[in-house]
Amino acid sequence: MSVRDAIIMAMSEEMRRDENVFLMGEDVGIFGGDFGTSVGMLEEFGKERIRDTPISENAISGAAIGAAMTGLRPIVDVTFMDFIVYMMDNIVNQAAKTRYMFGGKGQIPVVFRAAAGGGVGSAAQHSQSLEAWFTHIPGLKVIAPGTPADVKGLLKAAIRDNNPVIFLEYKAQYNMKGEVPLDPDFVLPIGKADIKREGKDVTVVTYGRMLERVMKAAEEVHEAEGVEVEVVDLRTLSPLDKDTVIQSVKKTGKVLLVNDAHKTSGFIGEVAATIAESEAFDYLDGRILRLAGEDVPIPYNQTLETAMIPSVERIRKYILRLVNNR
Amino acid sequence: MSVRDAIIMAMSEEMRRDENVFLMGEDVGIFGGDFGTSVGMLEEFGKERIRDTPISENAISGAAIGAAMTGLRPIVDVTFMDFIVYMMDNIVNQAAKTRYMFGGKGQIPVVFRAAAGGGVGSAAQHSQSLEAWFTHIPGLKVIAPGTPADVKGLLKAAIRDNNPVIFLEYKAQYNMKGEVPLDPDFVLPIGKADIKREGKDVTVVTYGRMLERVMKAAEEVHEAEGVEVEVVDLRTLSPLDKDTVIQSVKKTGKVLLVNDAHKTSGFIGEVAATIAESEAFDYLDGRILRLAGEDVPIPYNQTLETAMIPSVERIRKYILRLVNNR
Amino acid sequence: MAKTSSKKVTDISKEKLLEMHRSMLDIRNFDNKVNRLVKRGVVPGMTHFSIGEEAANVGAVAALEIGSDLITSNHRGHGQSIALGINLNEMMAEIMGKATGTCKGKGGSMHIADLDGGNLGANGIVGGGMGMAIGAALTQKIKKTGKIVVCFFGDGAVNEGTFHETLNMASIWKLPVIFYSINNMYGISTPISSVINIDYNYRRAASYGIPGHFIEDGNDLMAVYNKFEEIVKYVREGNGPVLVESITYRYLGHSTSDPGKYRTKEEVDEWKKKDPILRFEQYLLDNKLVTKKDIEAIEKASEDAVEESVKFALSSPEPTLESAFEDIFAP
Amino acid sequence: MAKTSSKKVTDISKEKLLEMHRSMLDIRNFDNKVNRLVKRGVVPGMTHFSIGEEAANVGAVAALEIGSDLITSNHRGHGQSIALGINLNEMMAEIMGKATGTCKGKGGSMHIADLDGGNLGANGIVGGGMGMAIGAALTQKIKKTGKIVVCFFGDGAVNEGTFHETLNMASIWKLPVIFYSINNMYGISTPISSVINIDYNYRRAASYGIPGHFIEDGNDLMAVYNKFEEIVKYVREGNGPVLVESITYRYLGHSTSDPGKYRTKEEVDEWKKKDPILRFEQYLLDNKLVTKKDIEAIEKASEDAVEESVKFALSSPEPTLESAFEDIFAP
Ligand SMILES: Cc1ncc(C[n+]2csc(CCOP(=O)(O)OP(=O)(O)O)c2C)c(N)n1
Ligand SMILES: Cc1ncc(C[n+]2csc(CCOP(=O)(O)OP(=O)(O)O)c2C)c(N)n1
Ligand SMILES: [Mg+2]
Ligand SMILES: [Mg+2]
Repeated sequence: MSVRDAIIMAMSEEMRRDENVFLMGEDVGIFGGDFGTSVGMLEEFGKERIRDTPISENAISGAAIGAAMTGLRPIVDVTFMDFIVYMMDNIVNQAAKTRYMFGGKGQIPVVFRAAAGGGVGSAAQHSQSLEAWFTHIPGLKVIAPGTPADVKGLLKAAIRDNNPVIFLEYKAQYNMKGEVPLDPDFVLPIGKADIKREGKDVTVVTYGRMLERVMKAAEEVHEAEGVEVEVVDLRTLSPLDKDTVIQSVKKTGKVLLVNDAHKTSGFIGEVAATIAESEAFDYLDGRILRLAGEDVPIPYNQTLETAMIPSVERIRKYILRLVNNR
Repeated sequence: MSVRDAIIMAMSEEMRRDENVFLMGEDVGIFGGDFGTSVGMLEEFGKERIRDTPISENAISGAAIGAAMTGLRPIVDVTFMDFIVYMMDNIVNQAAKTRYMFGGKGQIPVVFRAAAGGGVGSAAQHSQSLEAWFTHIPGLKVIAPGTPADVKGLLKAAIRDNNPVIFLEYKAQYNMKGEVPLDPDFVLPIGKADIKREGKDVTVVTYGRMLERVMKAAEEVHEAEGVEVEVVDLRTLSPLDKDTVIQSVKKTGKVLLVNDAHKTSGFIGEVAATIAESEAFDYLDGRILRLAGEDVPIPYNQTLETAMIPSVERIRKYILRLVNNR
Repeated sequence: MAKTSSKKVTDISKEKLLEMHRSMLDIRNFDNKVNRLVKRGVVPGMTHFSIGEEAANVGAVAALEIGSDLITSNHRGHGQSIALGINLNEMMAEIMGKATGTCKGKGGSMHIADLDGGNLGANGIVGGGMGMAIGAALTQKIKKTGKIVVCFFGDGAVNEGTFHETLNMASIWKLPVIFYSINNMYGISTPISSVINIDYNYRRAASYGIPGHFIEDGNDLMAVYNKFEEIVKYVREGNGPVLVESITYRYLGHSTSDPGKYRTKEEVDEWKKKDPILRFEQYLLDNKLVTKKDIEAIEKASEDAVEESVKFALSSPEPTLESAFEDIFAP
Repeated sequence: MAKTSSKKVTDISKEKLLEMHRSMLDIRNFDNKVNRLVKRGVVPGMTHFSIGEEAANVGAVAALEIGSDLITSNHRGHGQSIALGINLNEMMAEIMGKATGTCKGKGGSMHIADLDGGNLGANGIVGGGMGMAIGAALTQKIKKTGKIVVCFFGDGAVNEGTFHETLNMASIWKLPVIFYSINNMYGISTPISSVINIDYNYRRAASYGIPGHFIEDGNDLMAVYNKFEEIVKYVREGNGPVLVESITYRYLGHSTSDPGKYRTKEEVDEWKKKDPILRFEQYLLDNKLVTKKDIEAIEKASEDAVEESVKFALSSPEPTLESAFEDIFAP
């Protein structure tokens, strides 16, 4: 099943299960979503629950929050994550803080599904991965799965969670295929990393779009040089599963961190800092390496765009550099 | 001279020097700015150049950018940094990327002055330090000085720079006093950290509001225990002066990082990651410690608020912990 | 002194009229008290007072089903909270940052909320409550609760983009929400007349195909109440949103520190002649609904309640340090 | 076939009329070509076509001082760029991501700009150019350049908060800017009639105390041109901003991939009968301004220019990898 279908399945199952759940956003209805992530849902759930909106990101996010405060459970299709800039007040100043400011009263169960990353030739205003911003804000959960099954299990968890969740999807991966449990009770825990591959030589921590490439690189270095890579897939960025990361680094003593977002102040920087201040530091036998998107706006030209994001080849090189202590 | 007066002096000097420079924002005119940072300027420069605006942060930031693209040099008084949420499209998708997207054509010389941090009992929506967001975005410069002199020298540099600059001020420190060069040609370089105190035992890297506390803590541990702290004041966060940080850490082998922003995905995490992936890593003889604002929305109660931000005492404790290798 | 409009006097019970009067007095006394506490340094932080704007607040809230209908408010929310019947002790404790406060001392003046009482909260962001208001209204419409939402904001907020987006969305979805702009003529130091190119903002209702109402004398409690009764009925009947604007004035500065150079003492004094409380008192007396003595008794009761709230707040414990780490996430 | 409005024909030089025709042809041919290249996989990324909307674009731009006045545009910016006289070779190279492109291959279709030619750039964010437009207008006003700015956007953009904020700010500062909404009746799949609660957005001008103009037939080049001439004059004389709306239609899908389920083939065909180019051609012939032969020559010249641009683009080098790291900051 594709990521796209896993998303549709997750939302549809939750909407069948709970009449308070509904989807809103620009062109989610007859158009089926900018990325086809709600194709067919209008037919099943009708206009009230597959709710087309004006192009008004502020009102969309605000209405979602107000609806969530009063008993509904909205899912917002942000479409391109870049457009979330217009939702920042509602997400950061309102949704994240309201319960706290009110001394623990009220709750805001809302999911913002945002299509992150480049890879489709849409240039600098349609290619950003802005997850780090949201991990900086207490009161938000941030999820970035990298397989169709994790997408399904975590999107369902996000919808059932009673807090605002930023849910990253990757526009380059909507067609990515994988096994997906059909069980409507298949829900994954938020806040748990997943060891996608066990290994003793080196730890690679990643999430989201980069998981696929990391897995491929791990496979390649294993086949070519017998290196055993442990791949820690964070899946949830906030709250971060520090334990799993630290345990793995303690085991291997070497760590590479990979994300597609810009390197500077990207989320893997936080992971690096977390390792460097933890007990795992004492087990490190090499620098904590980062491989991330370049610090440039994403260029339109596809050769350049491709070069701005970690490739399987560069991930492989970095793994070998670590293993060979260069 | 106070920070407030240093700001007024910097802006006034630059406005006298270049007729294209002007100030715009809510209540900058007769009110003299929410924090008094333009008191008296209306009288000297008139309404056209000390430009009161409607409460329209999107239009303010957009107009500033458009004016900057076409030959003016606006300074925007954002007032509380928390309100910058309404400016995110203009700053992140427009100002930061336009020159790049246009293949190097055009420039956007605009300064966004934002009052960051808590300390004045204004609760969660008026106390944030959001600098990390902007350091994540290529195309922006981010400056956060911690003394009145640096405020003057760097604000003038920001105004003269041909790129969008996010300039942090700290609402708790507008009254902080210090020597300020009166020379209208006193301009400091953007992108250069400053060693505010030399020492051989331990490096503390900080910026902005926390500098004052770090200096005090350094003084105290020196007097009490003879510990020689090297204080690296970043001053500019983007571009980061990695060299100065790395050299200092190589010298001392121990490093503590301090900022007032929330810890998770705060800017000192990026500094930690930078150290951990650099040659300085090989010189470390202890974990890279971080001391930052807690990961909670800033509470209203002032005792709680105070406890959420690193105190001199906690900074001192962390320094001693590092020095004593605990 | 300007008169209170006496239309419909017979429709309203004496009890209700006295409640409204008491509400206005509570707002006035509460805020005067807080102001003194700020000056004495007992209350920290930024506080925005509703003094002078009592009628504009109470008249609107009184037309609602209190305890059932919903409101969102802004930084200047004391008036609305009190009108909606919040527990004054807890509100005062909140403003002093105490553990017994409405928000356990974590929110303060700008974040007073009373979810059970229908108050979805004050807001420190200008326009910050408008999205929530339409979302809350969407819930009422979908769940067919019959409840309506009043979204309070100032004159300055009308130039925020969120005003436009939320009014438009509410209009196309015919949501049961009243957008209520309390026009006190200034946003901090900025006269509203200098930041819009029309006379009054209520006319912008036309952009959304919804009714726009104007309450020229927002210091006339009965004028506010009567207009709101009519509007509340219209909205509750499912006709969609309405934009209302009332004119009033704040006696004090924008916030606790405000040199006030942007307006003259004469202007302030002129407005004090139109005081909403004195006028309503006169109205009650003129209509023989109360005696001077009754009035004094109500005044006394209100003052006592405020004193009581101060005592409660002062004797309440500070929140514990641990509590700062609680309440971020819902279970 | 609907007629072109013939008002003021005598006021316009034949040369200018032919230029406008050529401009429309260039847009049509250019976009048809790009569409074919997209289908063949030669052009990557998202592209939005102006086919069907040629008159709405060219009529507006032709009323400007080309090379002096300024515009901002949106994602559907090909029409405006070409009308303003951009170098077609460089534009085609940009869309192919080549080093010789308008933006060195870094911007692509959604970021075509021509700062020297007065085009401050297309924009991938709906409403993203509106702030820039008023800022550019502020510069013109402060520097007394006599230039004006036209801010292009779609019907869907009118519900963004930035629309409200920028129109309001422009109105209070009386900035020389024309807000021009090209209403092609849909924002992606969403009919404008379903997302506003009034008939036409131009009426919202009243909220800002500025004139609102309606061009009911935006496929009538002369109607667009005549209206714009009048508006340009008004704005250039310092009377402040204006909101204009024209009705037109896009023949193709929203972007390169669009199943188009939200509208019928009949609707599209109906609009094709009102084709702006065929109508203007007829007008030129009817007024004996050209012969069939002239028309054919212009058509040929336009096609050749587009072919030429493709050749230029195809034979242009890819940008170097290093170039990706350049041009972030101005020196
Ligand atoms: C987004 C945002 N911008 C600016 C401010 C600062 N601010 C607080 S209150 C205020 C004025 C609001 O004026 P108005 O809406 O008329 O309300 P009033 O204070 O007059 O009751 C401003 C500018 C803010 N809190 N939020
Ligand atoms: C802020 C933002 N929201 C959503 C989008 C996605 N989007 C691109 S074009 C478009 C429709 C725009 O409609 P309209 O303004 O009518 O222009 P048209 O495409 O019809 O020319 C949408 C929703 C975007 N690019 N930016
Ligand atoms: Mg006001
Ligand atoms: Mg459209």
